[in-house]
Amino acid sequence: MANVYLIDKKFGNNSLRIAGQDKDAEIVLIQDGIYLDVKKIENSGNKVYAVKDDVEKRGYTEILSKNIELIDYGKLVDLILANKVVNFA
Amino acid sequence: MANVYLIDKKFGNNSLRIAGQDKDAEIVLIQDGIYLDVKKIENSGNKVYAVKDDVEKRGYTEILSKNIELIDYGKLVDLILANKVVNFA
Amino acid sequence: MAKLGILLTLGPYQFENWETAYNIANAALDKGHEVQMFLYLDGVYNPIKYHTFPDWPEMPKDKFAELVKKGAKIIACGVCVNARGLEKGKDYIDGITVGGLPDFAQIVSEVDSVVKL
Amino acid sequence: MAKLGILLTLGPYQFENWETAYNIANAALDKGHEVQMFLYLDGVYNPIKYHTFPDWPEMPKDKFAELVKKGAKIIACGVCVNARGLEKGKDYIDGITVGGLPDFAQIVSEVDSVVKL
Amino acid sequence: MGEKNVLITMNQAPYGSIYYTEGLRAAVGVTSGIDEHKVNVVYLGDGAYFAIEGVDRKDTKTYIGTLKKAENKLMVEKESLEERNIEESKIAEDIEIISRTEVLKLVQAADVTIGF
Amino acid sequence: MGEKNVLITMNQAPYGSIYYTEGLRAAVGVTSGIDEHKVNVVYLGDGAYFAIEGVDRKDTKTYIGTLKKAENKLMVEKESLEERNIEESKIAEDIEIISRTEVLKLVQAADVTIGF
Repeated sequence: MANVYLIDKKFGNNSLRIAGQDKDAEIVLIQDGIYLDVKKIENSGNKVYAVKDDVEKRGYTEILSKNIELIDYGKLVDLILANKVVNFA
Repeated sequence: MANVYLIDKKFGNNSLRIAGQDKDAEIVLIQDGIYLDVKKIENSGNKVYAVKDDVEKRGYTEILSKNIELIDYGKLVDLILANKVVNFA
Repeated sequence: MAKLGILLTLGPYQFENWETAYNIANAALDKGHEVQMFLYLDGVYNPIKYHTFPDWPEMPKDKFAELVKKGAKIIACGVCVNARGLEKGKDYIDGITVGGLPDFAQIVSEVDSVVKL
Repeated sequence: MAKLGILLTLGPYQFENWETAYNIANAALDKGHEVQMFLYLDGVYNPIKYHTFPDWPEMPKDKFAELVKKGAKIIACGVCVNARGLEKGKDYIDGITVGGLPDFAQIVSEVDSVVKL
Repeated sequence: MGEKNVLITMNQAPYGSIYYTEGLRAAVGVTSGIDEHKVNVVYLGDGAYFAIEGVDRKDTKTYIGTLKKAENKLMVEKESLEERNIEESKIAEDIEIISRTEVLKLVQAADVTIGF
Repeated sequence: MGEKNVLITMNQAPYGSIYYTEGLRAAVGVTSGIDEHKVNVVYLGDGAYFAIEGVDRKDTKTYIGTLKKAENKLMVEKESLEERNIEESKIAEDIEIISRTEVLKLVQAADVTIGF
């Protein structure tokens, strides 16, 4: 079971610094959280997701790091229910 | 007539960088804006004020830079009406 | 089938949280999961039944009505409702209950995961 | 005597802007200035007359009523009012007008300074 | 007091809050009174994300159309783009890129600056 | 599912928004059901400003009293204080200063973490 961090931009700094130390972290960027710089987290090997709808309406599909997996709400629900949720939104 | 910048923390970075270039700037820190680091502005010689009530309820009176003048709402109104207001809240 | 709890603290329109809350709840219901939502602070503005905005085909309250219809249990914080002048939710869409934080504590007890927005 | 315009975009309780708006408006009125306020977006939630919160001696709506009594002209954005389900301000305290952005344009014309919160 | 020069700054990222569109509605609104105020719109800080070409403009296109017809300009601060690593080639054609110094000039020329 | 271990993080500065007090009300509320969940509260980022000694606690003292009586802890992250140049001597006595590593341990030990 992973620790799924749901992260919006407002709480981005606080949450990414903790998640970056957590080997069991999986990150889901939601809302303006998709603008966050998560290079350090990617390098730590932790999985990073972003909500597809949130990325697309912001015109960010081509700009977002290719290492970030875009997911729909169905997949987000699967992640939320199969893991422990750490809310930073 | 000065340019009175009313600054809350949320818009702090955007506004201080502009105000820092403005020789006619006077800064008023309101709400969470009192937490902003305004050392650069102080060094530029521009006047910095903070709303007394906002500072006091945050327990920040002793922590705030002594170069920042605490003002009440009456003085704030005087500043607002005698000058041009640049709103960053 | 699992149980999902959602704590929503912001109102319609102004911030995006209500949309994300709806989208997550809706996807969970479509997958056959149970959804329990607690409306806290400005979250209590979401189910006011008179929302009208000319350019939009669907109002926020319609989205919440859809969740109720699909079986979501939605409870609003009564202290927040009355503080905001919504008089015990007199103008709420059908199916929204007005309760208190012990209801949220109960949601925390019952669900598999909690999402806060 | 001068004229002050205030644009308020956030509601009661959740964010501090309504308090700052009240404090600035109140100080201006006490100094004999004219105050015109436009309630935009969530700002339209402020004058709902049924605010009740057990621990507080005065509700946000009481503060706005005080401003009205002292002569402030307060106009709420009608599109925002109806979008939020407040039905033309049916539950507003006395003295609040429901209007539109042209009223805000008019405030910008008339006043010496505009404060946005 | 008559016609005024109003500068609207947009400081918040699109979609997280409604200001990205309601700030523009206010900008249009400011031009809608008896006095036709002049309005400029400049994107600063996280507001700069709105200037990206592919941003969905479903909610904003009418306001942008109205502003452009009346020759009001939309601008984005170059430094805000740089700080966010947004390449200038990614910016929508109808939004002009200006420097922070030019933003200051707009502030100084305006009668009032309103930040959303 | 029964009793749970809940971690509340407080991420926003006092007074700019109501979360500084309503987050605590929620923390108390979480302990108020039939199942008495365990609740810890930790101040992170700008939330750390609440930990300063002189902050007005008019709205929060009842909640803090209730939490302390039930042996729920209030903590603030050391790194958040450092980043804001807040000296540890300025921190209220009843708020424990812990490291980011300890915050991570609290997150890992909690069944759910809720950020206000």
